[in-house]
Amino acid sequence: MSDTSNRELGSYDGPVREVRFREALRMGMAEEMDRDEKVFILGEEVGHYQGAYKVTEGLLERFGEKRVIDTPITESGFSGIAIGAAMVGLRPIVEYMTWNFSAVAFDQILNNAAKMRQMSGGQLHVPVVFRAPNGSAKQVGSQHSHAMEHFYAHVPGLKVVAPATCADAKGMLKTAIRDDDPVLFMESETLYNLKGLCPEDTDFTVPFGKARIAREGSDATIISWSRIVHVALEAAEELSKQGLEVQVIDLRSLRPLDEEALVASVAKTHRAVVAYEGWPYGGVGAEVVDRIQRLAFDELDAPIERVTTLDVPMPYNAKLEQLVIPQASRIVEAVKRVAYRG
Amino acid sequence: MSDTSNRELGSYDGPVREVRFREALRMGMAEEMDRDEKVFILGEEVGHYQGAYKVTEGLLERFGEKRVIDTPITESGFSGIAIGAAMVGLRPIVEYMTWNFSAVAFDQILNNAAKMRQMSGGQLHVPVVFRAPNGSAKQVGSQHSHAMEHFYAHVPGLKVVAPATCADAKGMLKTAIRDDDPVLFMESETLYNLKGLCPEDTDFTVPFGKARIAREGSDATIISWSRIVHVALEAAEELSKQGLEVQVIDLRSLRPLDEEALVASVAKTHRAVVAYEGWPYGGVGAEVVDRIQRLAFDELDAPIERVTTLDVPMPYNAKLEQLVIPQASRIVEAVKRVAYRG
Amino acid sequence: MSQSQTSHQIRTATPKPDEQLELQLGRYRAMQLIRRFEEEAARAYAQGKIGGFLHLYIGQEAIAVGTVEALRSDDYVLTTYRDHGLALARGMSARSAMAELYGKATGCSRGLGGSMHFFDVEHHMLGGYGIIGGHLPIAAGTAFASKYRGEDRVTVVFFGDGAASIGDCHEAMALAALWKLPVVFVCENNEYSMGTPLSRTLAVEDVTARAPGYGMPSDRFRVESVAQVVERISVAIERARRGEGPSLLEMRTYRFRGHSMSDPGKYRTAEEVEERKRQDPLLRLRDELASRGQTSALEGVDQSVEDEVQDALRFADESPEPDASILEATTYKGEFAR
Amino acid sequence: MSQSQTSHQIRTATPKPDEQLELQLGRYRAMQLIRRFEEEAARAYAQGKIGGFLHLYIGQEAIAVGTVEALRSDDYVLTTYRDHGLALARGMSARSAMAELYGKATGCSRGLGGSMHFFDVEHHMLGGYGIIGGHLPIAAGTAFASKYRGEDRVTVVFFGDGAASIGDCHEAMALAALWKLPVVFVCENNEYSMGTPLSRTLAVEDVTARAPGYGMPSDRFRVESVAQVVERISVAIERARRGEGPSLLEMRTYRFRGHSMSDPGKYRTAEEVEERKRQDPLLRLRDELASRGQTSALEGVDQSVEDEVQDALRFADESPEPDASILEATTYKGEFAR
Ligand SMILES: Cc1ncc(C[n+]2csc(CCOP(=O)(O)OP(=O)(O)O)c2C)c(N)n1
Ligand SMILES: Cc1ncc(C[n+]2csc(CCOP(=O)(O)OP(=O)(O)O)c2C)c(N)n1
Ligand SMILES: [Mg+2]
Ligand SMILES: [Mg+2]
Repeated sequence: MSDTSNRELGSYDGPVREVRFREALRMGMAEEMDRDEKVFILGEEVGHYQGAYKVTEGLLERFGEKRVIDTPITESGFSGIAIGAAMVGLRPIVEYMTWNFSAVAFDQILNNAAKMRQMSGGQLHVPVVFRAPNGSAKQVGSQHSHAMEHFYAHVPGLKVVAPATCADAKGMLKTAIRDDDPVLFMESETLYNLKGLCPEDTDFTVPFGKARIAREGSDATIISWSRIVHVALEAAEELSKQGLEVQVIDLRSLRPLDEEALVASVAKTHRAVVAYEGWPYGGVGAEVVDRIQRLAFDELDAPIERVTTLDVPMPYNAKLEQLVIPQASRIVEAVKRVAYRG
Repeated sequence: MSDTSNRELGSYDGPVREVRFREALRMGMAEEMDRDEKVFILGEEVGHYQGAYKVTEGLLERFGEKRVIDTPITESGFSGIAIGAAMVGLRPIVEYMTWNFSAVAFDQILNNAAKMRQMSGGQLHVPVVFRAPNGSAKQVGSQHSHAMEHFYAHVPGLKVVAPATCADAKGMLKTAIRDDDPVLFMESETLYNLKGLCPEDTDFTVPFGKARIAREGSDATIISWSRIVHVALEAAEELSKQGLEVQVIDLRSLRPLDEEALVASVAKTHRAVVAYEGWPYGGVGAEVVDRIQRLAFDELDAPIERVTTLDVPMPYNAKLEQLVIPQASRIVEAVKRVAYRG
Repeated sequence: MSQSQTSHQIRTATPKPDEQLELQLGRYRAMQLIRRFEEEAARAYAQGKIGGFLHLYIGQEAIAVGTVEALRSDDYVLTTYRDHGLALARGMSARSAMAELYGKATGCSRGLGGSMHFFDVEHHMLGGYGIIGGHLPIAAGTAFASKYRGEDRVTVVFFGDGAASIGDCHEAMALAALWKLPVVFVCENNEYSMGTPLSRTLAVEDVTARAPGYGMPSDRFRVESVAQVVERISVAIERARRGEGPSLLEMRTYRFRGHSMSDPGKYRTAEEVEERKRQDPLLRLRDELASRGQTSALEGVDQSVEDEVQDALRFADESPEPDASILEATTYKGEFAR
Repeated sequence: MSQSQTSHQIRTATPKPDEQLELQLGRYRAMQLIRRFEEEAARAYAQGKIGGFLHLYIGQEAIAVGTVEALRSDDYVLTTYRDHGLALARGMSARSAMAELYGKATGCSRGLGGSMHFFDVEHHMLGGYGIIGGHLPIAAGTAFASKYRGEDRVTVVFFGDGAASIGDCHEAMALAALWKLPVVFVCENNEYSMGTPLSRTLAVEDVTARAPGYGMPSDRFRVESVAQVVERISVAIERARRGEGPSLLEMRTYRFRGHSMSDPGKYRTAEEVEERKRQDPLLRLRDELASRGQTSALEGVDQSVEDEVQDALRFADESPEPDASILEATTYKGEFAR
């Protein structure tokens, strides 16, 4: 059993505090708001209600109505407002109640956030962060369970990140806020209560484009991000009992993608499984497969497998929902298959 | 040099007529409208203006205002209306002026068209066709040049097709109209003038999920769809001169995807290049790569390569635009690389 | 209606005293069924038998019951995720409704939809939708189909005050008005969009102020009774049925519970809630009937509702879960498209 | 403004006769520059020097020119793909504009944007947008930023009659009104959305009928002259500048050319177009100035415009194409994110 908690802090060795994931996010936002007047938050219920999932709790009281803004239900409208405000120098953080609701703002993200720098020949840029819980929650049905990174990571002009740990939640959110391009930040309702150590340093940031090794191992690689990293670690424990030591890579930054980490791992293990929430057709998972087969073709001893959400709309029924969402057991089986231990 | 025109008709041997791609589509719609009162068309400028790209020319005169309906600019609204009408038994054909504008209707397609059957536990279904030109046109800039199949093929509940020939344009559109689930039909502005032979039989349909072999060859496989099939055939000619005979697969049906055709081809050629419009990250192309590496791992003698639109928003400048869009020359190079002839 | 200036007419002739009593008892029963159904659902939720979101309609029952009374049985209705009331009023069995909440195969959506996605095609209840505003174009579409077919069916669609600002709400109304579609848009204004009061969502706290911009007639009132809802909405329904186009109604109401089960409702004072509860249309109708000597009739109704709800709970509990084989079959007809 | 009931006031004091003449000649020049620029652009398009879409503003010039006159130089303006007129009026050089149409590196958007995406940050012209309605929230956003910063900058955003039905138009107005953002929404109603007349897009052929629903003041008029546009829009601009919130203006105008270069314009009769051309604000101003003895001044202006346009054409022709190295650099700042 490897010690995963140290791995969460990387090379950071300053003071830390144990927090929950939602607090780590809040710390990240509050620190950046302290640092920079131009940073503000808008979204449904982020203020008076303290956030639908309490991520923004206390921020209205601390920063006032000017900087913590409750919006009507107008995702397209307030996304556009954030983009416009960012174009002329502010640094908005948009909270969607969940990423599902960004579907009505899809055009704003695709055609304005991602294109502004290019359309203007580089005159303008859009330092905006869109953040929200993503993927499955618990029995919220098919319209509320989308893993939206698979739509957005496709689009040049956007950056897409999906942390799995408290340290990354804070560090990557700060990086996102400081970034001069639009960043889509994917959280998870089922991670918000996760506890972990979080750097207290207000200049602690985590760079994009660098994957994190969540567990060492040389028999196979599991590539994952966000909530499923924890499921992958669970699977790794089980596999270890069965005699297979797998390396677990927490991708955390989906665009930019850390090809080098993928290649380095597969060069060592020669076998890979990509495990995440989202439908099997295309998406980030297929991209990871392509990078590996293209950049480490000669290293591969088995086809790469993917463990994904099943290819159906999410059912409400609890058992079917669990069947549809990736589970540790499915990851275990996939790893055994690529290791020819099936 | 292989005869590609016969390949376009498949096993059909009835009467044919030489038409342009846009007429083939029009024939398909008109025949289905003749056959079934429930079929109607709605979209911007489809009626009095005769269609922004003249695909619906003459249909208003023939079928009247009840069945050929000009809409205000409200893609989300009229997509929803089509979905609602389909739920209670009509069979609408929605024409977007281009697929780009479906971005404002993304939620309707994702959350209503694709989910209705499931949310209602199978009580309802949505026999609607969404069709439009897709991908690059000529110098229309970054907001008007999206290859939207990469977003939609990800979604279970939808079918996505993208024909390259006049026969398929007609045959697949008729299949789409008769299908009981939502079908997204991808055309191309730069294909509308293409001439080809088209079956006159009003019951000629082309099933989904079956790829078409557009050219025979055994040295490598090029997989493509829509407009780029023609670019791939051009590349194949050039490669033939250089001593490489490639098989060109016209995928035409993106979801459902014809895995068997992919595997069969790669089992023969052992090398594959996927060429299409759309950004490199994820999408249909990455899915094709994944299916091949997973289902034909042992057949592959080289990494699969992709020739895509470059990973940037589409520039207006003509030369840069051509640089960004997949060209025959880039396909030629990619094939030579996978054949280790680079 | 503000624009058409026609006086309110009751759809049917005024019933005789006895019939009137029967009618009122029926209305009471319909409201009471929703109330008790949801109270038990809340309890089952607390016991972990129901998961996900559960948005209760308690306090708003008169709207669904009155609307259904004013409609023909073949008319279409659609609503938001706050859909139990409309489904039950429309005739969905409590069994089928409760089984859906329990995620069972016998549920109205076979356990796939849950609380937010009640569908009952037999009763022309065309759903329960989770995306704010997204179902308004759908409703315009079912109305479009009626018109296309030359039928005189009407569609009634409900939405919350929070939905009034979203794009699809505007597009649906603009298109319905332009094409004179037989649809009635009903805003159930319960003063809050989750924790946000009207004052923070609407520049003009009157959704019907939009109607003239679309050339639609409108009506706006505080909901007091089923009878009043029947009377007021009938004008719009009959207008739509005559082919004269859509209307916009704003019914001012109140939800007695939180937005969903996870909402502690801190944004409202206890006094405010208590004050509104005193105006509860269900309570008022009960009092009225009691004062007209119907106490034992009421008790009979209460008992039969109780039996029905308990039966539904039992049924839901005992019903089987859906089988995995349902998943692909509800994604596509025929062969699966991968 | 229909709601605020204030009488129209001119922004500056009435100029003296000489100044008045200068002003009018300046207005004439600004309109004539747009007109001649676009006529030459149309010709270059026919010669294949310009590609893609080219939407001409010819006939509508008075709106951009009048609006810019009424604005402060640091105010923000945004518009649709029909953006040449606003860009030139705002001070973008004809060289930079023409070079953009030619797709050259010296163009305002370095040849990446083309006709639909004119941007000129120096002049606070924040774009040219291709998606109907999509730029209205963006404009509300720039106005939001002004308010956030406590600046008294105003944003003016233009949109077509065809955009009035789309969701983003509604959301932008609803939010701007709720938050009292300093933005002026200007509908350039040129009677057609591509080939579709108003009667087939709007149930109520008066976009300002929407304003009361948002609690916004509005104004609506047929555009006759630059002076009139200045006078009417100044009321809304000053209102926004005072922090009193947004307004909605509908300026009734006409485009003399097709929707874009590929549009033969069959949906309008030659008579209708001719009749409108007789009311051309540019022509009328020219006639007025001529009748006031300004013929030679006009000729001077015409010649200087001609020189400027010819110079722009030459400049565009001779300018280099952008290098491929620009592509990644305009996708992300710093390292490319793949
Ligand atoms: C597009 C979208 N954004 C956000 C949500 C999350 N959400 C669900 S209900 C709700 C409040 C809706 O309030 P209202 O329309 O007044 O209806 P009520 O719940 O009061 O019946 C919100 C914000 C959603 N479902 N859809
Ligand atoms: C969302 C969207 N749908 C469709 C189009 C295609 N389109 C471009 S311009 C236009 C007509 C717009 O008319 P109007 O708003 O009146 O502006 P005008 O061209 O008359 O200035 C249409 C349909 C688009 N650009 N965006
Ligand atoms: Mg409400
Ligand atoms: Mg117009």
